[in-house]
Amino acid sequence: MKATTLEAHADGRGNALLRFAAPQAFFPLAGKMIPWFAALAVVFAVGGLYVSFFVAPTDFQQGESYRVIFIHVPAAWMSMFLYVVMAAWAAFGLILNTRLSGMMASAIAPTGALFTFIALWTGALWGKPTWGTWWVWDARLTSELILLFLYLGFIALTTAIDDPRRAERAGAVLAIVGVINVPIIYFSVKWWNTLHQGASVSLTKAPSMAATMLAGMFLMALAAWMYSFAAALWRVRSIILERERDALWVRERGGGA
Amino acid sequence: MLRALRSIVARDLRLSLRRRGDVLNHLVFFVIVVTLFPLGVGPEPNLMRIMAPGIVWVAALLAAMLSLQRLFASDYADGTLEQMLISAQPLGLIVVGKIVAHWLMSGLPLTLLAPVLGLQFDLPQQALGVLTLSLLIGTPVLSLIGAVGAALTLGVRGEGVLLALLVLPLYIPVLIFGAGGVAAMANGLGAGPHLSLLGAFLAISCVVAPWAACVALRVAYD
Amino acid sequence: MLRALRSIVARDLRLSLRRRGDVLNHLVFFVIVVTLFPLGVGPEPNLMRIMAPGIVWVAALLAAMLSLQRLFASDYADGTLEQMLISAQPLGLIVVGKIVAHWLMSGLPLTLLAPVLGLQFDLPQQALGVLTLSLLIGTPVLSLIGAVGAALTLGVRGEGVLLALLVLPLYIPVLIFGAGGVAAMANGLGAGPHLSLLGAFLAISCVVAPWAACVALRVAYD
Amino acid sequence: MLEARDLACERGDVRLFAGVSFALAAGELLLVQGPNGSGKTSLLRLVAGLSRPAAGDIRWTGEDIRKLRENYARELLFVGHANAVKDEFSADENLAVARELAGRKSTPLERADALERIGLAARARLPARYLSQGQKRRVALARLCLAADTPLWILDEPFAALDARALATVVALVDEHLARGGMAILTTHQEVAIATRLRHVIALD
Amino acid sequence: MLEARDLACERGDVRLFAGVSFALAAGELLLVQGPNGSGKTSLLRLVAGLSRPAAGDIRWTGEDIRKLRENYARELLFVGHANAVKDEFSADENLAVARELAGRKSTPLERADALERIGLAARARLPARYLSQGQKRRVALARLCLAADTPLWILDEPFAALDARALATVVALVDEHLARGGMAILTTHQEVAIATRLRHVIALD
Amino acid sequence: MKPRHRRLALVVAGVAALGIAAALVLNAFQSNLVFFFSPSQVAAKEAPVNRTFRLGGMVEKGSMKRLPDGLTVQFVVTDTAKTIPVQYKGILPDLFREGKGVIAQGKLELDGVFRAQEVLAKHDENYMPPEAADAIAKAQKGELPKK
Amino acid sequence: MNWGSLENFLAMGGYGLYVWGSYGVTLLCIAVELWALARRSRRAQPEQRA
Ligand code: HEM
Ligand SMILES: Nc1ncnc2c1ncn2[C@@H]1O[C@H](COP(=O)(O)OP(=O)(O)OP(=O)(O)O)[C@@H](O)[C@H]1O
Ligand SMILES: Nc1ncnc2c1ncn2[C@@H]1O[C@H](COP(=O)(O)OP(=O)(O)OP(=O)(O)O)[C@@H](O)[C@H]1O
Ligand SMILES: [Mg+2]
Ligand SMILES: [Mg+2]
Repeated sequence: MKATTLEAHADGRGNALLRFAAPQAFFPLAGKMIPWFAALAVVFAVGGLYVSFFVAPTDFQQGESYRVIFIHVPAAWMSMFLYVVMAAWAAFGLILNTRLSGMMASAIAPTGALFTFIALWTGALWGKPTWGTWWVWDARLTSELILLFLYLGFIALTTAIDDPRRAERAGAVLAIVGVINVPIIYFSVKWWNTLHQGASVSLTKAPSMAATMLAGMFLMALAAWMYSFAAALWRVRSIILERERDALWVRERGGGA
Repeated sequence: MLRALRSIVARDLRLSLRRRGDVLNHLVFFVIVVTLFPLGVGPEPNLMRIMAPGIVWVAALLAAMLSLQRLFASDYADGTLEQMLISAQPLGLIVVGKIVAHWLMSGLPLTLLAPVLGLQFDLPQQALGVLTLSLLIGTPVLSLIGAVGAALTLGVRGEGVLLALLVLPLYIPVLIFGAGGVAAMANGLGAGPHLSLLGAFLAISCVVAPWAACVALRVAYD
Repeated sequence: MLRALRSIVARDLRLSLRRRGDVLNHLVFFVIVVTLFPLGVGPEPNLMRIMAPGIVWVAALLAAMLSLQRLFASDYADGTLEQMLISAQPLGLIVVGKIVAHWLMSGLPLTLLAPVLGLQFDLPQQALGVLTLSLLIGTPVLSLIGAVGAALTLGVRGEGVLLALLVLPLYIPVLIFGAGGVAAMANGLGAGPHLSLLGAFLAISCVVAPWAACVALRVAYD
Repeated sequence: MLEARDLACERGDVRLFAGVSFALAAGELLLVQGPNGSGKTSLLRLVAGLSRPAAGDIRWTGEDIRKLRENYARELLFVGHANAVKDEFSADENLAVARELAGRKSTPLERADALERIGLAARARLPARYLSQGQKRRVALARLCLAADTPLWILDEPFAALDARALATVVALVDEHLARGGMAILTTHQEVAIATRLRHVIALD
Repeated sequence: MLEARDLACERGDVRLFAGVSFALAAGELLLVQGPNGSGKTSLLRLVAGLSRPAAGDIRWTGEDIRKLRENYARELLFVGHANAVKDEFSADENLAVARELAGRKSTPLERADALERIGLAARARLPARYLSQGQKRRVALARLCLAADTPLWILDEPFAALDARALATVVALVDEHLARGGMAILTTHQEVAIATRLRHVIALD
Repeated sequence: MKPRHRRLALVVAGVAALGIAAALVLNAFQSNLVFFFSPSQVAAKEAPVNRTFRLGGMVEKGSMKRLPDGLTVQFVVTDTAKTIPVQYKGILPDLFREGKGVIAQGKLELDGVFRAQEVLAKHDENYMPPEAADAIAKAQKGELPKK
Repeated sequence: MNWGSLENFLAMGGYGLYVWGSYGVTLLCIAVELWALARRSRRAQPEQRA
């Protein structure tokens, strides 16, 4: 449709990746992927929950309260990961001016905010029995809270601007500026040695966690990943339909269905 | 290049002065907010001394934020901003000029006034020094980050509050280290690390903020 | 008469809702300001508990104040206000309608949210009740007084800060008695006297504020 | 009906005009002419009751308009330089609000007709923020289509930004208004032909 | 010099125009015509580089204007619907600031001449807040008197709110500009006579 | 300046600023940013007097006792080099154990006792079943675990 | 891990409130998001033409 945008040229050059960057081509692809991701999410979640509650043993220090880990850690990981992905899409859209990028960023934000909220909530609930407090203004906790505000700011900004193209470009600027916060969250426990524990799982050393516990955590993390993909894709499909309401292919879809 | 920058700063300063009492208003707002707290919380001298750095910094932050709204909005409303976008000067230069002018009209006066207010809270001598220094390093960061927020919310309705929403989270680190440094000094510890972190923020936002503000401005018109 | 009032309130509410997320933004601003303080002051639970009523009230006050700017300013800018001045409805009615709408969009949501925030500061049960009640009586006063300030600063440049300057001193008594009542309750004393004083303020400003705002509006155009 | 005696207007230290008098009866048109800055807008605002004259007085059916207030305002439709159009509202909503301020209800059908006539039917539901300069002016002028029962129209450069077709429509509206016994006060820098014999002209300078 | 190829513009879900092409050489005038809301302003903003086209490209001396940025802007004078006049500054100060934004210095004498020509000499020191509608427009247009060295003028309804005399002055300014080899792009709903043979017309609808 | 030169200058300035930022951050982390002190630091009089700070370390084995009023507890916090006695009145978190990490927030009084307003348990990043913990403990120290 | 009885399982060694509070709210959040997604998707469908 639009001659200037990258994806329009892509077809001719036969670059498959770029071709799927066109909303029209991506829409059915996303539709095909969603059931798979959703199914995998359910499978991993059921497996993860089973391991979490019926295989993983009691912890030697924390007793049963540690079972919050199976939600908290995947949620915390997703909160940071999704932000980076969102910012990457946003930057991509800002530079290359592809239409799908901005839609993907907007589609990821609510799910990211959701996981951030869950990480905060479960962290607080876990903190009470273990540390003895719901909340401290510790670097990890504060920066995670800022992450939530950044997500909310992104959502508020993009919904406050009603021209979608402008909205996603403005959101992109905010998302990119906010990326600085992610390494701060990640390294905060190292830089400020305060209340939150250090990493149990890291690339550089063996995990300091019993294997069954670790398995449960990974299963739940996988479930969170799959869920995020499914949710973001589902949302992006709605966004594509909303934005391209008047495009021929959408109207034909309505007529043909 | 420098001449152009100077002329932009001069224009904005002249405009602020013309809007009678703009600077004065900021200062009075700052003073009032700082004064509100003892009223809201109740005047216990000990309590006040502990709270002082935090209160002064929060007040500075709110004062800076309130004045942000006019950084681009009035130029946007009357069409001057679109002239700036297609001006012979690079947009980056204009944005930097406006940020400098904003700081000169809001951050700098606050910084100069803060020691006096600190005195009122019975802060020790060196803590006052650190308070001033932290504001001197921190308030430019407020102007820089604020410019991005102001550019992003241009022409968006519900501007004021949305701007606050975008900008305040990014202000949090500045607040923590600014107030933290003063508190550290008041307790006989060095404020060095806090101040150097503030400096780091300043350096980073000097690089990122003007770029982001420029992009945001162009986006506002696209 | 009542129908006319309702239609004005409805118009302003619709306008606020149209500016997407206006109400939500207020609330988030409120939450952020309340969150800033512990960050600036340092997290001592005892201190926090003492400061809580003051902080919540100051935040409510600032949130109300920020939103005041849009009470008349946008109508002034686009000429709607002059149409209101020569409307078939009495100006007083229009002003009251706008004030009611303002409170519904700013004061009321704050009031409903405050107990949750109070909880975060570990305030005792009855104190939470008093906090809500004091906000319920106090926030209309903020809207009423604010309307006078907003009308007075119409079209004056440096509006935002000048408005703050005019209005904050008048807000101080509300703050003192509002926060004072909560503090009294938290300390096991009754909040009755504070609340009745707030009520008195409300009664007085109900009489004076709409009238003063009308006069100020006419003056703005003369 | 409308009578002004010896009006004078001062802005800053400048006296814009003095000794302006006129009387306007049913079906009559008053054209206020003059170069930029001569005080046309200032005069119209005096007559609308938006500001008070430095000297002289203005009467409506014999009574001072500042005494009458809403009772005068009810008889009055004023379109100034500013459009009084809310960016957030659609043309339709803007019209409805304007009618309510004028103390009259309007049905969706009436409004649709009005917008149709003024040439905004295609953009009736779009937030006014997106309208073009001329379309915004049309929203403000759509009120004229519904103001048959309002005797006095005060129009300050209604034709600014309008294209030829819209201009003709507004001229026709004014013609009809005068024909049914309304009064109108008008300023414009453009040449327009309003078909009435009952025309007064005030030239400011 | 200025060349536009196959421009298209979309606002919201509406395609305002597509396939608009033109080329403008020294001394030529481009008139953009069309009813309200047809996309004249949108087209002029594309050409000024204020927004980006949905399709097509615009070249100045063969290079894309979005690449040239300031180097294109330096050659350009744009007067839009908004006056870009600061209420707090006087006409003189406004003019000085506008010249600085254009990257040129101006002497007080030059500015006084310009204001004299456009008919604002008497109000040159008054804050623009107090000026009348037409006087504000004149402040924006005073830039034309000093922009002899700026080749491309883009004027969006420059005559709105002007009285007959000021209109004639602006027409004369455009004439002179074309005569000395400048280019101009113009929209207006009024009938004006610009004395040039080298005229292109784009009619939008 | 030519556009290309200008872009180069901007890039250089940007990199320089980021370098400065990195240097400042590194400098900052050389020293104490939060009010968090180890017993050794407290013993070396680095901690503030009469101001709330956080004391972090291990609860020394066998140091915990309840004062006669039945509410106040006293224990010793150690970082294996120095020790600080701590008094606290209130409910201890579940993870509070002798030999485990603790963070106490309060003031250091003149008598050298740290009066805590809040005691938080800091735990490490190890998660394992009790049996495994026992086995490790046995292997390391050759003694029976307490639990 | 063998919990023995449902009560034991629900009690979570005395940490029931915290553990179930976490899982419950998470579930609730996901449910809300799915509901919102479904609603948005329903509204976004192009209307059927006759
Ligand atoms: C509101 C409070 C909390 C917040 C905001 C929070 C935030 C986070 C974040 C953002 C991460 C991911 C960072 C990383 O992967 O290194 C994380 C990881 C983790 N958190 Fe929390 N947390 C909170 C409370 C807690 C509590 C109370 C505990 C345990 C008692 C806890 C245990 C963990 C664990 C075990 C990890 C995984 C570390 C790893 O292996 O990488 N968190 N938390
Ligand atoms: N404070 C002041 N000092 C001096 N002159 C002033 C002051 N305020 C307003 N004026 C002048 O008063 C006049 C106001 O005129 P008004 O707006 O009524 O003009 P108008 O006839 O409507 O013009 P236009 O055709 O441009 O709309 C202007 O000439 C303006 O310069
Ligand atoms: N989001 C949107 N959805 C639909 N239409 C839109 C949207 N935004 C703008 N428009 C339409 O785009 C057009 C913009 O036109 P533009 O301002 O360029 O008109 P113009 O030719 O300059 O008119 P005028 O003569 O009134 O100045 C208008 O018709 C407007 O209604
Ligand atoms: Mg006028
Ligand atoms: Mg136009």
